[in-house]
Formats: sequence, structure tokens, C-alpha cells
Amino acid sequence: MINVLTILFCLTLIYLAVTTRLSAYVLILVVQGALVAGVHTLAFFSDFSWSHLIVAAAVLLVRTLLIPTYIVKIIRQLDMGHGDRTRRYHPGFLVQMAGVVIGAFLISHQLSRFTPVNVIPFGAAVAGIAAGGLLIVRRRLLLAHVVGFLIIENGLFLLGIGVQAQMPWTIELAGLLDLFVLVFLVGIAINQLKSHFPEGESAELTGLQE
Amino acid sequence: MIALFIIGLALHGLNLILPALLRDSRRLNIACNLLNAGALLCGLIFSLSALLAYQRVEYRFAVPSTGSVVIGFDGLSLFFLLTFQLLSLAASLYAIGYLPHYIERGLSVRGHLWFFTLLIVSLQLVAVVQNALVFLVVWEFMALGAYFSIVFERTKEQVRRGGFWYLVATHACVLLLYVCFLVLHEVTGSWNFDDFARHAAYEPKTLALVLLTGFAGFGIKAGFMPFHVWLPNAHPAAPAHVSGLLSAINIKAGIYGIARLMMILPAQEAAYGWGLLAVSLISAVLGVWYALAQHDIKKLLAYHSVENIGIIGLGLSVAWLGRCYALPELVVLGFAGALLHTLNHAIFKGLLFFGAGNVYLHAHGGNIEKMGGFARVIPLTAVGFLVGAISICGLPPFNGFVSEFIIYKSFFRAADLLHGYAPLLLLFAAVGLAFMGGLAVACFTKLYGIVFLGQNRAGVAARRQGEPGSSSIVLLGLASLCAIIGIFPDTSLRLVGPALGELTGADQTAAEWVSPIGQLQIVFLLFLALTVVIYGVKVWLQGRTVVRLAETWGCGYTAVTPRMQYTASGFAAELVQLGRPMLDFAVQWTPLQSVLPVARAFHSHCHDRMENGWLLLNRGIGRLLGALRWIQSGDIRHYVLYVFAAVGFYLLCALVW
Amino acid sequence: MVKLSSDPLSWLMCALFFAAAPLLTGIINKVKARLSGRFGPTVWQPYYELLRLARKETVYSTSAGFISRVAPVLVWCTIAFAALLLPLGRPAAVSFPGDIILFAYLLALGRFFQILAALDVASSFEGMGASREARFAVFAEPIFFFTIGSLAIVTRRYSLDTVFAEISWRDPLFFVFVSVGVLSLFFLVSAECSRMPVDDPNTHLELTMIHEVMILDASGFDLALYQHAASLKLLLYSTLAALMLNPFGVFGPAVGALVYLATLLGLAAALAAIETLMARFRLLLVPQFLLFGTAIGILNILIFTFSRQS
Amino acid sequence: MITILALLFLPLVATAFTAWKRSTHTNHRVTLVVGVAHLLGSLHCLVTQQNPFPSDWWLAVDPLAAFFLTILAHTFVLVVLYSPGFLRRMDGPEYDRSKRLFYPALNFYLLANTLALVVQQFALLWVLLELTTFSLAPLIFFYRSKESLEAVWKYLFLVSLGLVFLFVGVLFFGLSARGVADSASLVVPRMADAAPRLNPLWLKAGFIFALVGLSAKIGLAPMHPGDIDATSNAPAPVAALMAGSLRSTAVLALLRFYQVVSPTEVRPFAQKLLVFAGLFSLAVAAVYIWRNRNYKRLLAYSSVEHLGIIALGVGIGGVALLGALLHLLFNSFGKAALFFMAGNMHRSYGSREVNSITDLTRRLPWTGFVWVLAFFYIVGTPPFGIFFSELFVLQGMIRTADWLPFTLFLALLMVIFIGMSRVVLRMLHTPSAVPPPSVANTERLNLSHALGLYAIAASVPLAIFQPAALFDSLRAILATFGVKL
Repeated sequence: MINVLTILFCLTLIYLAVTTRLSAYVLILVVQGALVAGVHTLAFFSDFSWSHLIVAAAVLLVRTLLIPTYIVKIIRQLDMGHGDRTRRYHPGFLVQMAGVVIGAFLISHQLSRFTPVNVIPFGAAVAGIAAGGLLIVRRRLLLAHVVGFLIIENGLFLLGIGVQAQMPWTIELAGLLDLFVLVFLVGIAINQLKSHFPEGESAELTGLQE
Repeated sequence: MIALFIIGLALHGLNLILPALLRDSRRLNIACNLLNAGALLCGLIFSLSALLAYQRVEYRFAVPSTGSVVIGFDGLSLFFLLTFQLLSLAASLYAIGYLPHYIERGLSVRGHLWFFTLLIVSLQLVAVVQNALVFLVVWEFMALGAYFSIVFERTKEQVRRGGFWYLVATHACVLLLYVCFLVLHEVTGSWNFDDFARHAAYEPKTLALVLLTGFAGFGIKAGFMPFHVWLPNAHPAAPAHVSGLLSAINIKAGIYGIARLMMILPAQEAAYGWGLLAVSLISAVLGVWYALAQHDIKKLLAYHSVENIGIIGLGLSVAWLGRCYALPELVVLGFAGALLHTLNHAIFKGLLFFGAGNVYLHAHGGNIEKMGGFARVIPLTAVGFLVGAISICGLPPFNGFVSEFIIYKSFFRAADLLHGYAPLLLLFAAVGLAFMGGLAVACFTKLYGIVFLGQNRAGVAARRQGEPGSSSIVLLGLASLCAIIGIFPDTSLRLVGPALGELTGADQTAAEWVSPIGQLQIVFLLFLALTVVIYGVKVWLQGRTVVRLAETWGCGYTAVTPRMQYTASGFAAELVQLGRPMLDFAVQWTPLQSVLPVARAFHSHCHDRMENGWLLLNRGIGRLLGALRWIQSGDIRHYVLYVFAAVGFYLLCALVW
Repeated sequence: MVKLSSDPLSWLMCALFFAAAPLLTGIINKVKARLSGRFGPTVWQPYYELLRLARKETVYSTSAGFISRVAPVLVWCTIAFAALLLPLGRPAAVSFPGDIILFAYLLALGRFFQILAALDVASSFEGMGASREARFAVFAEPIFFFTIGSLAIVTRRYSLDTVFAEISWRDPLFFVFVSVGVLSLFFLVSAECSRMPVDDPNTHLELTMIHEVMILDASGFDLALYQHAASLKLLLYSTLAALMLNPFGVFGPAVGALVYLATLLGLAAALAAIETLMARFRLLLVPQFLLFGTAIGILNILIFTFSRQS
Repeated sequence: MITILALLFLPLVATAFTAWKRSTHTNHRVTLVVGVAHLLGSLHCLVTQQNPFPSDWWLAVDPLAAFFLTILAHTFVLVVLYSPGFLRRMDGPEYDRSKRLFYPALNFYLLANTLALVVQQFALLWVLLELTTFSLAPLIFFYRSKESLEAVWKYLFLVSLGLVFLFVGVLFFGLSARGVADSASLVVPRMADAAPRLNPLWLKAGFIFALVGLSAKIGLAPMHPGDIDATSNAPAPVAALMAGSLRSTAVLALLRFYQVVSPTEVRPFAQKLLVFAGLFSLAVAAVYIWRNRNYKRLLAYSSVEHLGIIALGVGIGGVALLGALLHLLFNSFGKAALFFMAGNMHRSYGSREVNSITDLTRRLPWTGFVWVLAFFYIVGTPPFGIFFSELFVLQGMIRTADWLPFTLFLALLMVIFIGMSRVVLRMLHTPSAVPPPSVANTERLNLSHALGLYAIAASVPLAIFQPAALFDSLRAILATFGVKL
């Protein structure tokens, strides 16, 4: 069952490469949040303990509800609306994203021969991190960078599960709190940016160079 | 006796506080320099008496980070201490008469005098410290003191550039010395020079590394040829009393370093001796050839310092060969020649730079093409400068001849004792020395003739009348020193005795080879007697006939103007053009277009090929580094790409290693 | 180490040397006149010149300083003292190991003051002469060191007094060494003593002179000193060349003196012949002429050391 | 027990108090008291070398932490002393909000850093490093100008991204401890003891991710750009704080990872990696120091250079490790002095361009004097501390006889010296075209110069007389890395 959810996670990554609309990004974030929460509960279903349940619920709550609504609030507040429609659709991005996902799974397959690591979640995690990075590098919109960062965080969370590292629940919560504070700060920064940089493209942000 | 030295240092210490107390520049200048002079006098008395009644004294105190710090007064240190103190005394006294000129122009002297005292103190400490780490610390103080003394008139761009050249050269020298002393410390486990000497078993590889980096480091400071480039830029930038101090004794710190390395390290490889001989010969001949082409007095004298450093290097290389082939006579002659020439060069180079300072006070700028006839304006300086010029060319009655004579003698003795190709190479070295002597005569007759004799080429009266009192006394004092050492060589030979004794281990053998040179005074006295007699005859004869003044014979041309006198560039044109491959002699002049005479200009300038080489290297580094400037592109997406690229690269390395 | 000769005869020889100097110049002029078909002035003419000048008045230029008054004395004394170092049959008046270097540097001191005296009178002609003198002197020094210096290294003796004693005519290699040495010394003579290939002694065109133009403004006793010094320098270098053949060593003092005088006359005749037959070199060629002298000096010492080693 | 109070509890209370209190004056006094208490507490730990926390807890002050705590506290006190002089000159309404936030953020920074230094658990370390980054955000954003906004955005984004990689490293370390039951909880001492039994493959991968993650915060190339922008656009006290203490916290985190790796056979690889990172940072610093128009960016690149030297020292090991630790201490001294003087110049001339600084010796004589002295200090002129620490690093390189880094190191030092002296000396000496101002408004000796001079002079006795208190704890640290001196 975990494998099915992780495969879905990879599908959302592929879809990421296709769309440029901000609302689509938010949708992807919500779906991924739910998937990750699901994978988390299923992974530790065997040794059931209250702590895992609390963590899963917190993950579900933060990743699917709090952060996406906050991002929607930012979008509506800065009325970016349609995102960087100006960019024509590039097939190259899709090819790169596919390559990354396939590469990730190949690496995790190789690695699984040396050390006990379950292939699919580990592959999905590495794909998630790489995809987030690719999104940041390819897109000019600052909000796209934030979304890319959040996808990397999801990939990171999946990695935790893929590696079966039973982190004590306090650290999980601390990580989540940390994530939330980061998004909150980034939100403040973006609306500050709005006052200084009209379109919020990263192009303007090249003042500090040699 | 050590008490005197400590009193000296205490007085210097007081001098470091003085600038904060006294506000008025004029009184500060006199008080500060007099205090310095007093301190140096005590130090001088100490080092003289310690040298004459010599026994090795050292004081040892423990410091956790550097092991036991040794302050040692052995023969070599005392000799260099004496030289440093003598010239610092002259520079301080000269500064009293020279600095008021700057104070009138409104330049604040407080900071300058503070660093000038720091320079003098650290120079003395460099000579006596026997611990490598403390040596580096004091060496850097000397560099800082010298740098801030050079950039005294920092409003001028050329002064700032000169100071920058100096700082970069000193830092390169220090980095090389790090390597040298660190490897020695690694092999012997302590920082003291005598522990380096006591440790016999150096394998050839480490010895080679230590010698190369040590010679290169001290060579940069001394100004041997490939590294001399900072010298002609830094010394003209400094005011006269500082550039005199720099040229006379600051570069001698490099020579002290090389001499100390020679004493400590076992001499197995003769190749270093021949290498030093080659470098010194090139430095000497090319140094004087570049000097010939200069139009600025101080730059000319700076290039001459490179020449004299070459001569000292010749002496040192013969000493090194002596140590390699275990011939104590060569070691004694080589070292005696080198050390004596260090002292002599310090004296007459200080004399010449102080003379140049007096000329600068009266001239309208540095270019000698616009000077002439200063002998009538500043007669005492003219006499002093003449004595300095004669002794720098190594001509007999003065002290330059004595040390060059010893170096010639060491060449000829080496030619006797060594076999194989050695006699030939040494003959070539002797001929090189003679050839360079001829060039020096040409160069200094040009300088003295153009600046002091004849009439002022610009046809303009001197900027001010009269000589600054104290500075002419200093000039005449140094000139008389040149004469005394020149005519009575054994006075200075007894100063070198202790150092030579330590080198060859046996005290009396050193005297037996060197002291016969001391008896030369009979020859010089006979020569002076002959000159006085003939001058007497001349005066007596001319007394009986009429002596009258008339216009110079112009071969019938009546409208003779001062501008028709021979110019400096004309005087040296052919000789400089002969050296064209080495000297990049560039001439810009407007060619003749029309029959009727129209205003024309002629400008010749001699670039130093090695300086161009170093500047090329500088541009190369700039271009190389410029090629990497895209890293900080400003776009955040590139920075994220760098992060992922770094991870990928390190993972690849993980697979390989 | 410094040996002042106790034998009065050597001091007498020196006095004779100073007296005979103008005679050699007179002889050269006489031979030159004869070769060009003229009867020419008497051999003693230079003496009359010197006496006339000693009595005439002295005129100094307005722009001349103390250098012009001291220089003639110093020029004469340096060359005279250099003459004291030479062994003329008897041991040299003053001798010590290493007096070769003193000999060379004394001549350099004389040249130093002569150039300064030329620059002192602020005239462009004298400046030109001074510049040429300084330039040629630079290339003359190596010739001296290659001839006498290499002889010193080969015979391991460094005093003029003893360096020639070693030369023996029987050793064929030595003979080659000595003859080449005399030839390069001959080049030195023409450069230093203003003889024909380098400088025409009796030209009247100031632009072409080298040595004459430097003493253009000298007069009275100063000029006498300069001219006597010039002839003394000519005798000095000719004696050096003559001593290279080591006449006193091989034939003993009496016959040696005769052979010495014969070689002097031979050199004088050769100089006179060259002066009548050749024109003066262009000034730019003079350094090459002197470098040629140095080259044969180098070749000479190379042949000698390699042959000596095998 | 009091030390725990001083180290942790006081900063927490101070943060709350200064956040609530309005007047910056009282806030300054409170922060100063807390800073001094913190300094005394960490000095106490350093000298007595005993751990105030209960043993085997997630927080522990081992000799390594004590040394870094002293650096943090010392730099913090210096910055707090300098701040009022700096803030007083920030007149103008747009700075009121920033001034309001200044002291609370400083206290929170102290708290977060102290926690990050004493924590022993890797995952908690990751969280606390995130906290220290957030604590700096308002401080960097002080000027509220376009550049500072861009600097904050880049700094936050890049460092957080780096820390994500750090978390991946922590996970891999957890993975390597899978087989060994007792060290599963990622506690540093227990993992260090069980190190030989850990799985070397994951250890190697973990160390790589940790190094990349942390070098964004340390400022090692190629992840240095974000850090450069932040340091050069932050106000002077904050820049001094970043250059002095923030980077040393990140270095401590790296040393924690290195502590686990050093007993295993992954150590040579880790050392090669560190040497490469160090030399590459030196090279990048040399590139940008050679020709630079902005003196604050010059100081930022000088920090990259010195952190490169520290990484190089750790990578070489042995005596070089001692040199690296000393270099950390002395670098924080030098950077404090340099940034304080840069702050004075920025306030007086109003611009960061090197060409705009003219007539320094006449207009700001004391700043000029301390500025040049600090330049000679940071470049490694003998009597000062940096010279001795660089000498230790060189000694380490000779002992392990790897000559390539040795020559590269010296060559890059020379290039950097030429670049920096060209800028600093031009600032000192260029005369201004306009006639110089009257003597009246030249600068008097004030607290900032005293602090600068104290910072430079303090390193001399430490380096020369090697006080036992400091060097015993340094030897204890070296022992934890298996280095016998």
C-alpha cells in the first residue's frame, strides 16, 4: 500500500513539470501533504503507538491545511492570480523531470543491493528532493521557489520513512514547527518584496553581484 | 657594557611616547631626533667596545609559544648592529636639518617620527635576536616602520605606489621566511639559530628547500636582481633621511639573513655558491647599467644599491665556496670582503642619499636634466657628494676601494686554490667587477658633473639659499669616515675580526690572512703626500704668474647659453643603447617635417625589463582571477544550482576515493 | 707585505722614467714626420712645450669651481704613482701582492677627475669629450684585466713586480700567450692614450677630439701637467707591453735594458706608422674595436688554461 | 547549577523582557548584563572543564562546546557594547521598527546559539541551527532597503536549503547506526564511541551531505554567495556577530559530525574533502578580494578566506587542528574590530564604495588607525594572533608533508594580501579633491575604537604566553579528535 502512495507522489512530481499555474501548485502541495501523511501512518501501522498517530495527524494538518491556505492567502493578497503566464510551455522541463525521477529510482535500486533500504519510498524521496531543486532552478517566480522548497521538505519526510529511521516524535514535531515558522517568515518576506519589486520575479533580485 | 645598550633602548622607548606629548611639530622634530641620536650614541659605544674587546654574550629567557628566546651578541650580530646604529645616528641628525622643510609645507610629522623610531629600534633588534620566531616578529615591525616612513608625503601618487611595492615585496619575503624557518623548526624541534647550527644531519632535500627559500626570501629584502624591482620604486618615494636609512641599512638586513644562514647551515653543495655568484654578477652589472640610464637622482642611487648588493653577494659566494671545499682562507677573505663592503656601502650610500636630499631642497623637482651648478649653491654638500661618488666607484683613497680590493684578492686566491673551470669563472667574475667599476665611474661622473658642476641647465636660480646646518655636518662626518676607513683599512678590519673568528673557528688564522691588507695605509699616505707636494708646486708656480678668469672657450660661437651644456641622457646615450637587449630604452621624439625649424620635443625613458615582467605577472593573475568572477552572479537560481552541483561532485569523489 | 724598495737605483729609474716620458712622444712625432716626408720638429720639442706652458699665465673659466684647480694635480699624481709600481730592471719602487688592482683603479681615479674637470667648465665640447672618454674607458678596463689579470692567474703572482718574472721564451705556449697579450695591450694603448685608430692626437676640429677636447680649457701649468701626464701614460702602457716580453728576466739587467729600449722604439715606430697610414675609426666602431681586443684576451686565456690542463 | 541559569535561562528571560519593554536604553542595559553573565558562565565552564548539565542528557558542555561558548559570548558582549553608539546615529523614522526589534532579536540569537552549541543530539542540532538562522532574519533586515531585503531573502532561502541537506546527512548517520542498537538515538558521544561499528558507506554519504548543508551557513565555497550578501548588507554590529559567532556555531556542528567520523576509516576521505573545501574557499576569496569596490564585501570575502583556512586546518589534522581552533578565536577578534571600523566609516561617509572614502586620516583619524591595525592583524602580521594560528596550520602541513596544499595556501595568502592591501591602503591614503574639513569635526577617540584596539591587543598575550586555562581545554578538545600534542 505504501508503494501505491509513493507512486502517486511521483505522479504529482511529473504533473508539476507540466503546469505553471499557481493554483495547480497549491493543489499539488495539498495532495502531496495527504499522501505523505498516509505513507507515514501506514509505515508505522505495525507497532501502533499514540505518538505516531499524533505525528501523522499533525503532518496532515500542517501540510494539507495550514500551509496551502496560507499560500493561497499570499497569492490573493498580492493578486498574482495567473502566475507567470508569459512563459511559453517548455517540453524540456518535463523531460528533465522524468529523467530525474527515473534516475532516482535507479540509484535507490542500486543502493538497495548493499544496504537494507526499501526501494520505492527511498527512490520517491530522492526524486522529490531533486524535483524541488529542479523547480527552483527552472522557474523565475519567487513563489515557485517557495513551492519547490516545500516539495523538497516533503521528499525529505518521505526519506525519513524510506530509511525506517524511527525518529522520536518530539523531533518530528520540532521539524514541523520549524517548517511552519520558515513558511511564515517567507510569507512576510514575499509581501515585503511586493512593495519593492512589482512582479516578484527573481530577475529583479540580482542587485547584489560583483 | 650591556647597560649602555639597554639605556639606548629605553631612550628609544621614551621616544615612542614623545609624539603624544609634544604638539608643535618643529620642537618635536628636534627633540625626537636628538633623543634618537643620544640613544644610538649609547648603543654605538656599546657595540664598538663589545667588538673590540670581544667575547660572545647571550641572554636567554623562556616564552611558552616560542621556546627559549635567545638575545645573542656574537661577532656577526655586533658588526651589523654597529652598522645599523652608525647610519641611524647619521639619519636622525640629518633629519633635524631636513624635516623643517616639510613642516613649513604643513605636513604633520608626529606619526612619521613615531614610525621612524620604530624602524630604528626594530633594525637593531633584528641584528641581535637569535630566535627564528621572534626574528620574524621584529622583522615585520621593521617592515611596518619602513612602510609608514616611506609614505610620508602620501598625497603624491608615486609615493603611494612606491610604498605599495615595498609592502608587497616585504610580505613575499616574509612568506618565504615562514617556509624556511618552519622546515628548520620541524627538523630540529626548536626555534633558536644555534640549535639549527648544532643539528648536523640535514638530508639534502630539506637543506635544498631551506637554502632556496631562505636565499630567495632574504634576496628579495636585499634586492638581488630578479627581485630588486621594488627598490627603485620604494626608495625615491621616501623622504631623503628615510631613503638614506633604507638604502644604507634596511636592505642590509637581507644580507645579515643570508650571512646568518651561511653560518648556521652545513655547506655541502657548491652549486649554491656558483648560483649566488651568477646572481650577484648579474645584479651588479645590470644594476649599474640601469642606474646609468636614470634621470632621477634617488632612482639612480637606488639602482646603485642593487649593484653594491651584487658586490657583497660576490664576496658571500666566494665564502660559501670556501666552506664547501674546506678552504678557511677563502671563507675569511670572502666574508671579510662582504662584511666590509656592507659597512662601506652603508656609509657612502647614506652620504649620497643625504646629499641628494640637500639637492632636492634647492632644485625645482627631481629631474637632473634641469639641474647644474649646485657646487656654488651648496659647497659643503658638493664636497661630501664628491667623496661619496669616488668611494662608491671603489676608487683608491676611499673606503670603497678597500672592500673591493679584498673581494678581488678573494677571487685571485680562489683561482689559485680551486681547480677545474673555477679559475676561469673567477677571472670572468673579476673582469665583470672591473667592467662594472668602469660603468660606475661613467655613471657617477655623469651624476656629479650634471648636478653640481657647470651652470644651471634650466637657467633658474636655486629655490632657496644656504645649506641646512646640521645636515652638512652629517655629510662631512660621513665623508671623513669614508676617508679614514679608506686610508687606514686596519681600523675596520679589527671590527670584522670577531665575526671571521667565529666562522673559521680559529681566531688568529683569520687575522693572518686579512691583516696584511691593513698595511695599505703606507701606500695611500705616500700617494696623498705626492699629491700635496705637486699641488704645492702648482700654487707656487701660479703664484709667480697671473691667474685670471674668462669666458669658457666656445670655439668662436658667441651666444653660448647654459642649455647648450652636455645633458645627462646625452652623456650616457651610447652606453645605454649598447645595453639595449637588457635595457628597454624607449625614445619619443617628433621627427623633422618641414625645412623651417618648429618647436620639437625629445623624451627618452628606460624601462626595467624585469619590472615589466613582474607587472605582466600581476596582470596575468588579474586576468586569471577575473575569469572566475561569474560565481557571484546575483541570481539565486545559480546559487541553488551550485548547492546541487557540489553534492553531486562530492558524491562522485566518494565513489573514486 | 707592502715593500718600499730600499735600492736607490729603482727610485732613480722612476725619476728617469718621468723625465723620459715626453721624449717618447717626441720620437713618435719625429718618426711620423719622417714617414710623411717632412723634417718635423726636434725630438725635444715636447720639453720646450712644457717649459713654455709652466711660465705662461693660467686662465680659469668663470663657471669652473674647485674641481678645475685640483683635477690636473690628481691626474698627474695618479699616473705618476702608477709608474712607481712598475719594475724597470730593479725591483719596483712600491710593490705589494695585489697592486695590479691598485694600478688599474689609480688610472680610473685619474680618468674620473679628468672627466669631472671637463664637465666643470660648462661647455658642450668638453662634455662631448668627457662622455666619449667615459664610454671607451668602460671597455678598456676588461682588456687590462684579461691581459695582466690572466697572466697573474696563470703565474699565481699578483704583484706587477713579480708577475713578469715568470715569462720564459723557451716555452712555446707562453710565447703565444705573451704575443697575444702584447697585441691586446697595443689596442689598449690606442684607446687610452688617444693614438690614431681611436683618436687623432693633433686634430684641430673639436667635434672629433676625445682627449684633447677634455683639456681644451686648461692653460698654464695645468695644461703642462695634463700633457706630461698624457705622455707619461703612453710610456706607462708601452712599458707594460715591453715588460710582457720580460727583457730583464731573460737577458739580465744590462742587455735587458737595451732590449727594453729597442721594444719601446719599435712600438713608437708602429704607432707612428699606423697614424700616417690609417684614418680615425667612426666613434660607434670604437667599442667593437675594444671588444675585439677583449675577445682575443679571452681566447688567449682559454687556450692557455685548456692546454695547461691536458 | 548557576551556570545553566546564566547560559540558558537568562537569555530566555531577557528575550521576553526586551520584547515587552519599549525603551531601547533599558533593553541595552539588560542585554549587556545577560551577555556578561553568559560570558562568565562559559569562561567558568572553559576553565573548570566540568559539565553543568546532568550526565547523559541531550544538552552537555563538553570542552569543545565550552570553547565555542566563550567565542560566542565574547563576540556577543563586544557587539552589545558597540550597538548603542551605532544605533544612536540611526536617526530617522524608518529605523524605529528595526531599532525596536534589535535587542529582542539579539537575545533570541544568544539563546538559540547557546542551545545549538550545547546540544548533543543531531536532529535537535538541525532544528536549533534553523532557529539561529531565523533569529538573524530581523537583524539583517535592519536597513529595510532594497538590498537588505534581497540579502535577507537569499540568506534565508539558501541556508534553509542547506539545512535540508544537513537533515539528509543526519538521516544517513541514523541509517549507518541501524545495526548498532544502542546508538540509534543519534546522540553524539554514544555514536562517537560506537563509531568503528557504524556502516562506513552511509557515514561517508552522511558526512558529504552534512558538509554541503553546513557550508552554506559557514560560508565555505561554493555555497558562500548567500552568506556574502547577508554579511555585507547587514548593519556593522550584526555583520560582526555573523562573522564572529554565527559561523563558529556552524563550524561546531561540522566538528560534531567530524567527531563521529574521525575514529572510522572514512576519516581520510573526510579530511581530503575538508582540505578541498578549504582551498576552494581560499581561491574564491582571492578571486573577489583581488579587485573589489565595496569594502564591506571585501570583509565578507575575508571571512570566507579565514573560514577556508579553518576548514583546511581541520582537514590537515594534528597541530593544524590546534591552529584551526585558535584561528577561529582570533578571527572573531579581528572581524569584530574590522566591522566596527567599517560601521564607523559607513556612518560617516554614507557609502560602502571604496572610492568614496577619502582623507580618512584627517576626517576619522582614530578609525583610520584602528582600521589599518586591524588590516595588518587579519593579514597575519607577526605579533598578532592570526600569525601564530596560521603558523600552526603551516606546521601541520609540513608534518604531514602534503606540499601541494602548502604551496597553494601560501600563494593564495600572497594574492589575498595584495588585493586587500591595495584597497585598504587606498582608503587610508587617498587625499580628497575638495579641501579637507576643518579640524573641529574630526573624530574623537570613542568606545568603538577602544573595543577595536582591545580586540586586536587581546590576541597578543593569548598567542604568545599560551595561558594554561585556554590551552588545557584545547588539548582536551584535541584528545576528543584523537590528536596527541
